[in-house]
Amino acid sequence: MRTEELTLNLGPSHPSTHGVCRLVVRLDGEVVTHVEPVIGHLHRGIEKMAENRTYLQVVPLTDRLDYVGSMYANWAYCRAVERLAGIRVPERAEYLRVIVCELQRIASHMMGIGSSAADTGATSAFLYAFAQRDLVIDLFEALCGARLTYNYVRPGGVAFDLPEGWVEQCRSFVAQHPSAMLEIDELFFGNVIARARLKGIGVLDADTAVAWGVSGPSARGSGVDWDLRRDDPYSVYPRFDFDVVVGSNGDAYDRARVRLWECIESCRIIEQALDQLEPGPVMAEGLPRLLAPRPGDAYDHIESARGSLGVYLVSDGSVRPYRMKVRSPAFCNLAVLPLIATGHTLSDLLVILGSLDPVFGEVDR
Amino acid sequence: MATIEDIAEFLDKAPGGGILLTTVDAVMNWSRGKSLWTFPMGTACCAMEFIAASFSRFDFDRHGTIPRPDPRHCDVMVVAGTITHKMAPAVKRIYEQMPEPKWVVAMGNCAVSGGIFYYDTYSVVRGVDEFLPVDVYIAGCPPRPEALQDAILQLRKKIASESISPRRRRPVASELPQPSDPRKGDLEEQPLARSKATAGGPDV
Amino acid sequence: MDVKRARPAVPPSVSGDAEDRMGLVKGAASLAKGLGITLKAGVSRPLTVRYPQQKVAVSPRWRGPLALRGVLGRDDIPLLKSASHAYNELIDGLYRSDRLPPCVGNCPANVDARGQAFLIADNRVAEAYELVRDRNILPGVLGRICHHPCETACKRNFYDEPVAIRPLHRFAYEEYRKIRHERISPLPRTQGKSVCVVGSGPSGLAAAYDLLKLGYRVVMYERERKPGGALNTGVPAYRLPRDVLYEEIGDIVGLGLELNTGVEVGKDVPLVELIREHDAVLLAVGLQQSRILPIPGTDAEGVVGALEFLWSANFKHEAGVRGKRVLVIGGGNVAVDVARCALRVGASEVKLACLESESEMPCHPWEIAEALDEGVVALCSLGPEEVLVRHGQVAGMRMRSCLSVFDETGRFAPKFGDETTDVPADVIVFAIGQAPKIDALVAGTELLVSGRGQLVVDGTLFTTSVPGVFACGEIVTGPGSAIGSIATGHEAATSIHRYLQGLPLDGDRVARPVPVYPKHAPADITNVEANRRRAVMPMADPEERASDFRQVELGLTRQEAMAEAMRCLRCESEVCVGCTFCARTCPDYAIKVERVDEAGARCLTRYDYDLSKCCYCGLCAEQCPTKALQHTGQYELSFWHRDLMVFDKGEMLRPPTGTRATGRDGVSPPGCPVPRREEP
Amino acid sequence: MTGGRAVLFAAGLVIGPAAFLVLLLLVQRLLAPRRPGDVKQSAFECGIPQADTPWKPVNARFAGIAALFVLFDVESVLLFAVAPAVKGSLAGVVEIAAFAALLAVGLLFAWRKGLLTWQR
Amino acid sequence: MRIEELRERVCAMYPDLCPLFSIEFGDGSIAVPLERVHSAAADLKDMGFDRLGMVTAVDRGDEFEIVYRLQSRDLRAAMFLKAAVPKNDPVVPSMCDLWPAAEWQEREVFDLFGIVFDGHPDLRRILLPEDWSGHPLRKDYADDRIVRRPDYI
Amino acid sequence: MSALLLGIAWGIAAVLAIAGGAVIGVWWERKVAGHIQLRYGPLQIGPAGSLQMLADVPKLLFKEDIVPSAADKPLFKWAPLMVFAPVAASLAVIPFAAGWAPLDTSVGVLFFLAVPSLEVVAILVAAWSQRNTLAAIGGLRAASQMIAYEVPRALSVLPLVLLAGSLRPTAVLGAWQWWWMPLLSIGFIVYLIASIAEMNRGPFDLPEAESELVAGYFADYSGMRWAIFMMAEYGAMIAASLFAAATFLGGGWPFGGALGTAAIVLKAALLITVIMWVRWTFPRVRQDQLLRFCWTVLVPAALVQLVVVGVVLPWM
Repeated sequence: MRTEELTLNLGPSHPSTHGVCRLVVRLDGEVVTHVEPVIGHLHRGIEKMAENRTYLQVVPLTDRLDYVGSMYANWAYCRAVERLAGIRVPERAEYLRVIVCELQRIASHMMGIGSSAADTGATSAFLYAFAQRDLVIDLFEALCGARLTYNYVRPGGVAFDLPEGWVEQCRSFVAQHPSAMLEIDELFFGNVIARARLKGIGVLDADTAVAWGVSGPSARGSGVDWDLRRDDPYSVYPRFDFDVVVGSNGDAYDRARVRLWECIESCRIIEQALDQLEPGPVMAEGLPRLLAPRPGDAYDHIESARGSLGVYLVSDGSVRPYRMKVRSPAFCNLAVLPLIATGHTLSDLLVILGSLDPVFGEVDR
Repeated sequence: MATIEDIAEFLDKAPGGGILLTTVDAVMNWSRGKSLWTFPMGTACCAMEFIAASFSRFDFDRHGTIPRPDPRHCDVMVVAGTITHKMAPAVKRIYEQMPEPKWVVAMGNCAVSGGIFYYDTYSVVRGVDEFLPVDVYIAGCPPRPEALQDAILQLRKKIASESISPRRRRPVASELPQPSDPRKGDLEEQPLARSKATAGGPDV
Repeated sequence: MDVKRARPAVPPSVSGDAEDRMGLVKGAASLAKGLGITLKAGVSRPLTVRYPQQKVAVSPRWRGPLALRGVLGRDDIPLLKSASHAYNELIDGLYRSDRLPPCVGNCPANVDARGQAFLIADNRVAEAYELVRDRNILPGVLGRICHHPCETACKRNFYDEPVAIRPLHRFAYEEYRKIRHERISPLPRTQGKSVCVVGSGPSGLAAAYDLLKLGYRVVMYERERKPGGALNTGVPAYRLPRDVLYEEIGDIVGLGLELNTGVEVGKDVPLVELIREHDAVLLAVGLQQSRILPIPGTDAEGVVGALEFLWSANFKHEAGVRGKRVLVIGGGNVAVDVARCALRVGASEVKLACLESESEMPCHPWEIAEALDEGVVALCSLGPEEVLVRHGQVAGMRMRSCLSVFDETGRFAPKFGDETTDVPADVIVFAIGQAPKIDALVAGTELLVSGRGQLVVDGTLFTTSVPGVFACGEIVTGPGSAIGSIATGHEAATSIHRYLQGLPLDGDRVARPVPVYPKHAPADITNVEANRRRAVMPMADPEERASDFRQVELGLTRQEAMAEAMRCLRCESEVCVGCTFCARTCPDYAIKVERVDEAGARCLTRYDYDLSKCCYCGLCAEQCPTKALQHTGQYELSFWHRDLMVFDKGEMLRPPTGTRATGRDGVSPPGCPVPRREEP
Repeated sequence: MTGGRAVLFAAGLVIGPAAFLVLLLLVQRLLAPRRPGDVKQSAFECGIPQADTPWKPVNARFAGIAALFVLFDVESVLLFAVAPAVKGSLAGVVEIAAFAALLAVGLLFAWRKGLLTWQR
Repeated sequence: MRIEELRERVCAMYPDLCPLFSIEFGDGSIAVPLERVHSAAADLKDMGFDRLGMVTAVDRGDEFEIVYRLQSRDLRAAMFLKAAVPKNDPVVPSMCDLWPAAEWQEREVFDLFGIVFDGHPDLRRILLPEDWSGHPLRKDYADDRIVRRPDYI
Repeated sequence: MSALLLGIAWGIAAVLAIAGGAVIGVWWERKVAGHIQLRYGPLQIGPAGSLQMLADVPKLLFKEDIVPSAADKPLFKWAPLMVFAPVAASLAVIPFAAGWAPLDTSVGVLFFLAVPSLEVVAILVAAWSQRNTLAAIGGLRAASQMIAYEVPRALSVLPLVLLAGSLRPTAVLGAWQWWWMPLLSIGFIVYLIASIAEMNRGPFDLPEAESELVAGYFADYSGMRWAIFMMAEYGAMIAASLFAAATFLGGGWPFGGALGTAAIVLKAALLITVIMWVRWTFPRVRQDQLLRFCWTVLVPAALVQLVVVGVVLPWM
């Protein structure tokens, strides 16, 4: 029987596109023959806005890039500024940055794993993961008074020192988190339906991942053993003992499960960091309110929950950046979607999108 | 067939009809207020808080408020997040596809006025009220889920003033300035109100 | 959820089992396990916060919408006006609550510079003067010579340039002297006791003033014919015209001080007699002896101490250096004073040699800059080794290069290199420090003196080994600043008062707070408007001024001074002064501030805060120097109308507690009339 | 209840609910506001004008399974007809077993033929 | 790999461009003429730079500067490759044939700067709507929709 | 004619029962889902939010009814009724008490299995008539899924008929012995799974998969018409559970009389809770997996059950 292909829009307002992505899908029955992500629905021009704001005023903007992991953009930006202005960050501030960013990794991965589960219909697993995320958010709120947009990491250090009792609160969270993770692992990843839904779906091999610039858990799920925390060590990461979690099949299951185990690794890092934490200043001394770095350009990157998040800053010597560019991992990861989703069914398409864990604030900037 | 407005008008005049109308209104407004199903028009950060609002910690289901992804089944559109010029037509379209009666909650400053993205940017719509009739505005960047909860309660109050009969509909807060006026929010467009204000004096 | 399990290690493969499909049994088991987990959750207690019964506790750091504590024109700034023990407590309280203005905190005597600026800006100059005089006994004098640690700590350093606090002292004095006769009258003597102060230096005067205000009879003895102590003998006249000094001390005499000049205690009057005569004695004699290094050749003619040199330069305008080459040894302020004086008394060439490198010199940078302007040559990183003597007359100095002055721990331990240089000079002035000379003074008393000739004094209570005898000033602290001496004078006066009242000296005495302020880096002021800049102190022409003892700094006009006083940010007062720094730092431009700057009508006219643009980043509140702008703990913020989201001044002054920013009806902001609604 | 009465009764079972629902819809028509519009009456597709119409021949991959269904359903209906009659009789059980075995073989055949695997 | 080592290797490859290799803020960067940018990139890829981290451009006023950030997992090194692009005819060879990662990034640069990538398989706007006019990240971009923020510090 | 009137009366009674059941069911589902997800579910209206649906239903009644302009209007308008009517009808053959069912017909079991199958046509009509791509895909999914699961569902009921020797539900109930429960456990599980798939509930809710098709086959339905779909879904759940309670689980056993009816309802409620529990625990299966599961697991399992019963039958 002669059949025709069907064109379908998923998004920009769709419960599983993780934001405002529009997928133009061509379907042959249920099978996706062609998919084109149409992005930019959340393009807010942050790079342009940064050109008219002082270096300090840009920090709140970076909060809103990757709104699931605001700390990363804060940190990447601050590292670029520090590189540009030659600021030395106090050690305690570096530890605090590591701690909050690993907590942020947990929070972000909870969102990623949870939405992976929700994409396949397991909403309860999403809520359990989100309950864990809520605990992290509580920690962040106690730390800097905001739930999502922290503005915590600043050029030269961090905005506040830890409040009283925070370390204990953090320790108790870290102590219970792995067991909660194992429960989610049993509930979702061990489930026969979830395995059937995720395994062998959206296979991305290691070479393609590298060639397409895929980074983070999405690449590690394909067996690309590359983690900036270990391979381009920054901050105080070399002082911690942790494993880089690597998958082998490169399918949606591995990508999602890499995230799960990364959370447990993050707990290890946080515990070590809390042990090594020593009193001291949290902000570089003698930092002027208005930074005016010498002309030049600097790039620095960190391993965010989505991959290598870089900020490229060009200074013309004035108090405002001449140009800011965010190398967003979600953007690069998303580019590979048409490659790995074609040939799967419509249901799998959304699972694959979810397994890449894009955040459109960062994709579109 | 006469429209319900005509019938309502007739009833309003008829003896005892007023009581009937009041009863129907009460039932209608009560049921609408207690069963506000939301369409999550979540685009950015606020969407996270919207999700948090319906999840374990805040659980909006307690209020009978549940998110539905299909606009056809929803009463309230919660615009949570930045609306760009590229996104605006979709938002408008979805709003128009919602069945009457429908309300709009602008959640977070991006939806209210563009918020942090008000100045210097070329692609952000400065407030969803530029193309949608917003009923409740929530301040915050992003607002806490409690603020959304508060908005739902405010919306209930607003709904409570509606009626089947057009004559019985009470305008809400009519003494407040209308949106068509130059908005107070656009500070720089207002002339300097106080002539004595420091213009050339030393600006501390 | 609280079960602690052994930390799982990374699995060998995150992919799990090798085969993609589970068997029927394993699959069914996994399903059952899943059902078990959800059942467990289903019967456990929900995490939901029951609202509003259980409100969410927000963090104390919660960045809610902004509120103002107070505003200019409505709320006044407290003036720190008190002269005794209570003042210390006040300062301590402010310090503990983290509200001590940095200028006050950084000043050794805690002079209320903030209050001064407030009063001057309000055109209440005489009050400003008296406020300053409460803690800074000679504002006119200190307004010329103080090294102003207040300005160093001034918060405006973060934004542009510090407020000119010292020139404002001086301006206040200039204005005050015009009306001094109206305001000076002897203070009532309410206590029947008398106190004797030996020495009329700044510390002695400060103590005397405090005691006079407390109602004691105060008798002061001064060795020189004119009062002022080191201010009189040591400070060059180009920095401090003597008539100013005498006039200000005259004011204190006018308040009831009995001043006896030309009387040297220990020689003319024995100290024992004073102790017998008075209920308490305060020794504020300062340091009178210059230190000279124990190196070869210092006994040659032409080697002088700094104090002697300054004394003769100040009083004789002649120090025997006319046409000669002068080499000053030392890098402190005294050395710079000597160098500049030497120029003025006719030295043909003045060189300044010090151990430290240029950046490490202990003198104030502006002093050395002015000296260099005038033609002084600075030779840095050189240590004196030997005075070269020719025919018993100084011919020069052999200097050895100095590699470093301080060791790793910051102790003074100079390391010298091998190179030496000979600096030719006719006169060598040692300005490397002073020592006390109190042998004659203490003769016949039971006062203990240490082996190095120093009086034994308690550093916090200022008592000596004899009850009723107190000491203050440089004799206690060692060489230091005038304002530091004044601080000890106030403390000593407190001690004397408590001693005379029979109170325990250490009882509830408050430790002087030592606030630590973050170091500031020079702010970039290239783009700052002119009206935010510091008033520039007019200076005499360097060419001209180097030749005589005229004043170098010329003082501010009234207009300049008032404008400068307005620049003060009233730090930590919790009163919004409309500095607009919040508006400037806001990334969203959500704040609009306007202020009327007329004398007498100085107030904040407008403070608009646009809640709908605010991104709650908290930068504004961090920036607020007065801490008037604070985040509230409010988080329920929904409105029926967007216009209601702009909070004006009245709304900004709502109490910063509670969880509702909105008003009674829930939709209009506080202060807004509640819209009437017809009842059905 | 048998025969025609049952049929009538069953018809009533359909008519009754239908009537009730029609009543509900009428009430809705009366009470609910109606403001039709072009956009409102267009199909919902995530906020974008519909890209394509589904009213065209699309690939329905379950066609083979549908054929299988018809086969099996007819057979199971036959089984139902036989089932009540076999109570206690060994012959009936054997008949049923043979039938079921046939079904199973048929299923196995279809399975082996790949009819049950999803064609990508 | 240390950055000096990297510099030596690059200099060995391009002796004439060696002076254009600069080390700034701890990062190596080489500026090449526009016509050589593709061959340089290919050579660097052969050298081991297997990842194209970022493609972006900077509006330097009279010309654009196109910036590639190359990363290498094996060499453990990263460097910039830059080239000046004339503003009146901004055409740059596409790197899609070397690194597919360039595809979206070049589309983004095209969208926001208007730099045309020669050889790109699908050069369309990516972030902005198709009917947008102008390229917003150019310094001279004018749009009356922009509300300018009052410019003071 | 009286039979017709009686039928109408029963039909209305059934629809009211279904509506009531749906009201309670939706509330109960929200509570179950809530507690599984560590939250409360409805809480405000009535004790523990039990009257929440009293607000939801009038709200839907006061909601605008949208008819897409491109849709096939008559089909669009009538599809909800077509979905609902079979469900209401199927309720009539369930023996609520020993020996009594509203429609006690000799082909009751077949009636119960056959009539709801009409739903698939109605859903297909609803999905197709909207001219909405998402709905159309949902409709196609529903059709394939529902007809496929028809087979195991029928086969799993067959052993009952074999054991009871009658197609009359009351007779089945009458013949029921407690040892049927262990004997028919496989068949019961197959019946349950197939019924869940028939009523398009998780983990087989592909036709209305929220995360894929937004709303599935009723994408463009609003207000009351959509509510009717929901009611039909809950009605199907209630009917299937009641049937299972009344046949597989022995009806009123161990009670009799009114208590027996209560026991049936209780057992059905328990089954409904289990269905909800399953729905909120598991991920959704994919279309091909769904069908493969049907043919490779459920149908053979049902056949195995048949063989088991066949082996036992002669010894009765």
